[in-house]
Amino acid sequence: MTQTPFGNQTPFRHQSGGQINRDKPVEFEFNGKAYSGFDGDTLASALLANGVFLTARSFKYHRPRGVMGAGVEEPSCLVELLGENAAGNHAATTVRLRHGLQAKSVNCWPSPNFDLLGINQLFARFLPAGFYYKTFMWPNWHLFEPSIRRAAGLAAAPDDRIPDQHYETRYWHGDLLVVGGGACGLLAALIASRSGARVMIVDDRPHPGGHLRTSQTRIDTKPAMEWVTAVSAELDANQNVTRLQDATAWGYREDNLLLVTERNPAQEHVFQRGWKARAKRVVLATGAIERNLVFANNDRPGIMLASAVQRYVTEFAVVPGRRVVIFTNNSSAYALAHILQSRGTDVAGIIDSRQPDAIGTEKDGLDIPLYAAHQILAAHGGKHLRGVSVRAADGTTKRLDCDLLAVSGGWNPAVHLFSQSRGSLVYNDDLASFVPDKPLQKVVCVGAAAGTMNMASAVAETAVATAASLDECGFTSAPFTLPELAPAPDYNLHPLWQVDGLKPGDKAFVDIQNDVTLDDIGLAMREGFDTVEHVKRYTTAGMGIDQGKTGNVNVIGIMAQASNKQPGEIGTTTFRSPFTPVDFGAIAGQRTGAVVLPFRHTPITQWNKDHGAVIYEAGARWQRPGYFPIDGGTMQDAINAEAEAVRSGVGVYDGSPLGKFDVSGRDAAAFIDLLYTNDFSNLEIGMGRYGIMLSEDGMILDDGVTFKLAENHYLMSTSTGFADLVFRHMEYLLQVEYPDWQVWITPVTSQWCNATICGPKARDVLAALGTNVDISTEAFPFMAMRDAVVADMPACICRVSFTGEVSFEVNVWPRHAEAMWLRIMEAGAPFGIVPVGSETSHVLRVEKGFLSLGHEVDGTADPYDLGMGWIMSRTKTHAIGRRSVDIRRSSGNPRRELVGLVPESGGELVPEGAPITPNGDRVASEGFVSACVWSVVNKQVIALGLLTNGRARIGETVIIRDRDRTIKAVVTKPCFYDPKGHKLRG
Amino acid sequence: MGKFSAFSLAWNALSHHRNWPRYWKNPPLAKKYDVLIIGAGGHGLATAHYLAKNHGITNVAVLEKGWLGGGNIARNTVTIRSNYLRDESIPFFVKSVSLFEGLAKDLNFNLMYSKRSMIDVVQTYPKMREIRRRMMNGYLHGSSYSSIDVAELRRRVPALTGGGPDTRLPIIGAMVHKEAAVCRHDGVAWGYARSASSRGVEIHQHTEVKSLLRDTDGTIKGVETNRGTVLADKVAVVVSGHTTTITETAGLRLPVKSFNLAAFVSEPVKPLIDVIVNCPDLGVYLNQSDKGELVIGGAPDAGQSFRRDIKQTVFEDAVVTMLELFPAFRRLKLLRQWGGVLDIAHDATPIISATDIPGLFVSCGWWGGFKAVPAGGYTLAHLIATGQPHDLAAPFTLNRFRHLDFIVESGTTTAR
Amino acid sequence: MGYQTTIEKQGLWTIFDIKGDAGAVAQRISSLGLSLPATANTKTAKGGQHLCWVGANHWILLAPGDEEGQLNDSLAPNDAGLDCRIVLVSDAYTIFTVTGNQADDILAIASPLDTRRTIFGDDGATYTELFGIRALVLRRPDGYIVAIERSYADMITKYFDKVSTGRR
Amino acid sequence: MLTLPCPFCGQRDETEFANAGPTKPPRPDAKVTDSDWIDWLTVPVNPIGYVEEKWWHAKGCGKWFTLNRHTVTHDVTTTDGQST
Repeated sequence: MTQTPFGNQTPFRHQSGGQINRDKPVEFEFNGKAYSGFDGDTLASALLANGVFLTARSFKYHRPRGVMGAGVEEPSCLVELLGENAAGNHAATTVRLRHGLQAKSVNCWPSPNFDLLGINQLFARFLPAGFYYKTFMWPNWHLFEPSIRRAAGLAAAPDDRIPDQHYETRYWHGDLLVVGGGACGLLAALIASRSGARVMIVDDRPHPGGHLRTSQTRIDTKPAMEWVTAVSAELDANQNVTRLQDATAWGYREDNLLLVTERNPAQEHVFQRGWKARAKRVVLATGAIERNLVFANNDRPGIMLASAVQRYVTEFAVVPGRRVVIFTNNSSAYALAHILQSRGTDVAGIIDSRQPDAIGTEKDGLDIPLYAAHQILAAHGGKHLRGVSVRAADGTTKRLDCDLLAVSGGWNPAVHLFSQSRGSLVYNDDLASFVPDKPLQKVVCVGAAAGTMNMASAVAETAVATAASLDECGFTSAPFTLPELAPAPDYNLHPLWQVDGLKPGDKAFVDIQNDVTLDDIGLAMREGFDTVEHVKRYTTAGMGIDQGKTGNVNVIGIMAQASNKQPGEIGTTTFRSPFTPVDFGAIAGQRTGAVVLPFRHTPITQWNKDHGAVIYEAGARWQRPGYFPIDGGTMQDAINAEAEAVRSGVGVYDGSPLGKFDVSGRDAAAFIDLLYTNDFSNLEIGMGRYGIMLSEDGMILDDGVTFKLAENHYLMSTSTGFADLVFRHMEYLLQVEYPDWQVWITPVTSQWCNATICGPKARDVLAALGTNVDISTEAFPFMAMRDAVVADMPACICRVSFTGEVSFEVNVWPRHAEAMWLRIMEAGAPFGIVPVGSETSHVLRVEKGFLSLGHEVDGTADPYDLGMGWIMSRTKTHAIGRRSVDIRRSSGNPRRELVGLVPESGGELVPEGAPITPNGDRVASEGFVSACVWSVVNKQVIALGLLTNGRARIGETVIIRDRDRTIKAVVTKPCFYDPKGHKLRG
Repeated sequence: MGKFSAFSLAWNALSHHRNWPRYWKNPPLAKKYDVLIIGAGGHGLATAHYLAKNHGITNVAVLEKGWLGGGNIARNTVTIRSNYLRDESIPFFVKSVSLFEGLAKDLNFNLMYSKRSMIDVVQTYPKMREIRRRMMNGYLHGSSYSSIDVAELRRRVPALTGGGPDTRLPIIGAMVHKEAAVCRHDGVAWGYARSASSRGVEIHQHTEVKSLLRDTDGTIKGVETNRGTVLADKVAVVVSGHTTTITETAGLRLPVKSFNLAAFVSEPVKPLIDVIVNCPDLGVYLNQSDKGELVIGGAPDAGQSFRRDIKQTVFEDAVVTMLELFPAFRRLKLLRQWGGVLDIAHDATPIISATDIPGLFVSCGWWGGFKAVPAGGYTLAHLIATGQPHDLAAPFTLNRFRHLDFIVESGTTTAR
Repeated sequence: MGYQTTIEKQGLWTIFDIKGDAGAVAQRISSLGLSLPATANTKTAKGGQHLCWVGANHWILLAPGDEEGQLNDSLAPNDAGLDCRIVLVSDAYTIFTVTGNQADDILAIASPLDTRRTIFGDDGATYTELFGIRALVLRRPDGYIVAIERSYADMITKYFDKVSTGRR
Repeated sequence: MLTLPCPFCGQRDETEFANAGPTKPPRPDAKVTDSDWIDWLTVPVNPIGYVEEKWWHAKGCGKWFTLNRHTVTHDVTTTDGQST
């Protein structure tokens, strides 16, 4: 057990007092050693109770460090949690002690007591702020980076050995949200709850009370905690109130949205819960954070914030030293002196930098040497504090021995959330700190957070502010009695940004966690970094895990002093969320897997899986079969087999994901004509037509077949991937550009499933299924649609073809889909029907030269480029995108045009996307291969591509270049099968 | 300019670092300069450096409304790469990467340039097809990509434990872009500023340009600032995000919109990932800084924005997608988040161009323009000095909009 | 140990998607004896039938599965005329019921919808977001009715289970 | 994460909506000059301050509507000036 220089006469934990549960001892482990604490301890309080003071090594110089704070402000003692709750970089002061807790110091090896990199201290002089910008250049940074990276970082990152905990996020909508569980927060919540408003109160400590837990204050003449308990009970009894303890409000967003992470939810299955809480009004009662004082070696183990010592003594009954000195520039630290005196602790002196006349009633009743107008120049001791040099105004110094130094540099209102809400801050001379100025959202700060340090005035102010907030959201506050507080001395402070008499080279730390010293700030400013953001970035002050909660305002004060400005003129750096670090898991919550990337099934998906299909992620999240592997065959074998079946026999695929829209209304015809570049109004009822839809930029947006069901009634089909985009596009045009048009659009994608039977024997299969319509070529031509009964089920048959073969799309309601599919496989069996995946569809469409979004259409091609000038209606100059196409083509710049390619690749596929370059040189491309397949009909590799002036170059040989490999290819027409289309019409 | 080296560091240590010179001088603001550069960000300071170094033009003032290097150079994810899709874009970014490689020596300033490769984690076949297309096209111009299998990916990025066979979107492969690098972003601004200042360029912070001034013949004459009028025959607007705010004071409207792009860092942890990991199917990317923080970026906010913080919706999307591939990071903690304002052209490709106003030049539309800082400054300096666009930047002039001849870099969509 | 709720995937219900001018729609459905809801995002109900006003010119009629034929006859979608369009979409949706003490907790996790009764009343019926996709949500005395596009049914089933029990 | 005022549904969470950028003037008719068409197509307003923009209640009632959003504060007012 580590000892202070004053040995081990009495235990550090007093026999009585504190708010710990002494009936529940808790065993835990720190740096491999077993210790014991009590339920209600934090890891920090338990370590101090066990006399463990040297708990960390510093980030840059690896100086010995101990616990300095008692809460979220802790700049020094970071630990890594091991075992099932493994996680890094927790302030020991915020870790609740639980049985079996294992923790270790971060950033030191092998131990904080003997740390190899402690050697850095010897080189400190060579490592000023920004030193790395000035060196490590020769021969290059790479030589140094790995070792520097190893030294950096703090804890190890969590890995997959941690148990898979369930995080949850949820929304909360309410009237008033209160942040802070101290006197002001509880009072605000109490008043609001009695008014009938829906209230949430969030407190980052495990138990309510805030500062009341540590002060001697009495409320209504009783100990303050009795009031706290009563109020908490009333809040918990109220249905309209949500009270969260051990929960941090870490972000403040627009429209009064607060982000809260709750660490120990009631539901056992939830590890942590993220709240997205939105309230009409927000009350910030977040209190204040004590700041440090800047003197030589102000980082030694045994030096703590006065407020921290006060918490350890009162909440945990731990006095972490045997001989105490208090160093302050304000009145608040005297409360600690009174408490220590009442417990009989040896206090060697109060060093107060203020003038004697500035020191008021706070000193009354103290029997402790008071050194007014004195400062502490330096702390002594290595691995633990041994004493301090006290400097009088005349520069003379004397030494005081001590093993605990409690420092108070004054208080910074916790304005973090207010600042995040975009409210402005203003410098307050009395507090020598920044306080809330003008809010930009519906929020009010109360109590210490607003700079009101006197508790009596704070609660009065809170009552008024809460009533006003309630009034603003339509509630009248019910009567209540203001808690009555005993009078307390006024808060008085005289700023002390750095002590006098420091010498160059003194290690006076401004940012403890990032090892930033007074010298570093000076150097930065001498080198021209004279704005607060520059100093922060050059020295890294305030960029640690604590985000400089105890140091930032000192940086500003020091800069002001050095440049003869007011701290207000220097200004603050931005307060960024989060207030304290929060688990990414609690931000994502249940949003994992499918909630990030939804998936969609058709009624046939399961059948496809059961029959061994390799499932692909198709457009719009549909799970579609890519191909059906065959025993002992390759993927290509499988694709070839499927493709041959379609070309020579019959195949069937699940076309259900295709987008489908029912379009009707007086102006439906005009609307379809506006959307597509070609005409539809002249279509016969019961017939369909292929169309291309452009974006207003003149690029291809989508393509598909639209059927005319009746006058001004159409059934439009879109590509799978762009269905949602097309719907948005259509609704935009109708609601924004053409509001007078009457068109009703109903998405029916999931109301219909379709099994597309395709191949020379498709008609035979349909006949075998049995249908009530004449399916002969004459009676049922290509591009026709018929309502029918197929295999005794109501269906709608469409004759469209994406394969170049005779195809019948058999559309049925999903309730019949699986039955229909099974009947088709059964009826098709005699004809050798096979299920077909998207890989094969790709082969078949390439053989036909049908275009595919994402291949030929990559956001640059227009219909002319694709050889479809015929689809650009001459009359429809106003169709969407038409004007842009005309403008683009009027430049006369050469265009890349769709061609067929026959690569001389010896039967090997050419990678899709491969560039075509002039003479195959390693220069800018003149085109690229958009698709390449093995053609089962041509028994060779064929490809489609876009080639500059391609149509004029048919017959030429061009060169495809895949990095250093070149492949000759003959340019052909972009169709390799049944160019006249006899087969698909047959 | 005092030379930086291990020796000078040791020498100055003896005097407790009291005698280092200022990084940049602090001269009074003159009435007239040959060239005014509006914006002391990465691109503006780089332009000043190359104007002085390559073209001998040193009577230059860089005007900055805030603090030097306080724009997007101060708030990006430090990714440097050249893996573009189109022939028009690739050579420019290849040049930028090569300038970056020599920058520390060029500026005598350690930028902690770390060439550590970017790995694209691929989860869909369309994305794989697109990246292979980038690979083959990039190779024509000296930008390299190579394919690795999933096992090799997991060997190189052990922390990547998600995307397994049973997950929502299994990883099907990965592509390595070897030239990709990171470096200390603030250092780039400070290094360029220090070099430009030592060559005679003046940098004036807290000097806000209120409006552009035009002569009777319509040519540019100078600018009006909060510190009075400053004249020059050539003015370059290099103020990512706020381009239109400046140009519209002279009645010049541009095909760009301003957006917020945000990023965030985790708590610092021991070395974990030594490459840049990019997840195009999910829309998130990350790398680990030398300080140990994971630097994570996502997509821009969908709506126009001039904010410098982060939009919760966009932020959550980046977090959840990261956790898909790095599930263990659920226990990792968010440390800090921020955002920047950038502008995006109608076709999402940068603009380095003269304008309809003689003497007025713009450089904008960079999205995250960090990777382009050296080449952006290099080619803009050439344009200002010679009046002719540099070959590498010729495709990026405003002329392309005259016939809607877009350069569509964001051609193929991701799975999200 | 999870939340106290019962989440049940329902069989096929009868669903009609109705778009059109309010007048024409009122006339079309008059035969059902259901009046059009007076306020946006509320429903009128009769027997097992719910008529939900879910968009400016958009209503959804929910009814028991066995009423499909009879409703189809009385609504005669295909001769509705041009001023309104009625489409049978029974198969396009999958319906879940979320009931029990903590049904509100499940909704608060799954959806950003503000379900306070002052805002989403007993007759509340609206399209909103649920696990990131579009969903139709109706209140019922003991909880909620949720209708989502059928193709997402397997995914939604999985996620209801996950958030209510913590199972992955 | 904002809440937005859907004219039909009232205040809803931003995640239910899709942003479609700043309002454009109505589609020019066929008589417009090429350069005017190009300006209409490619040159948006880009103010620091309130921008009038289009939103679609994609996951809600499907309404396309217009609102004014401040590009720095994200404050939203409806086009008839009601703050929300």
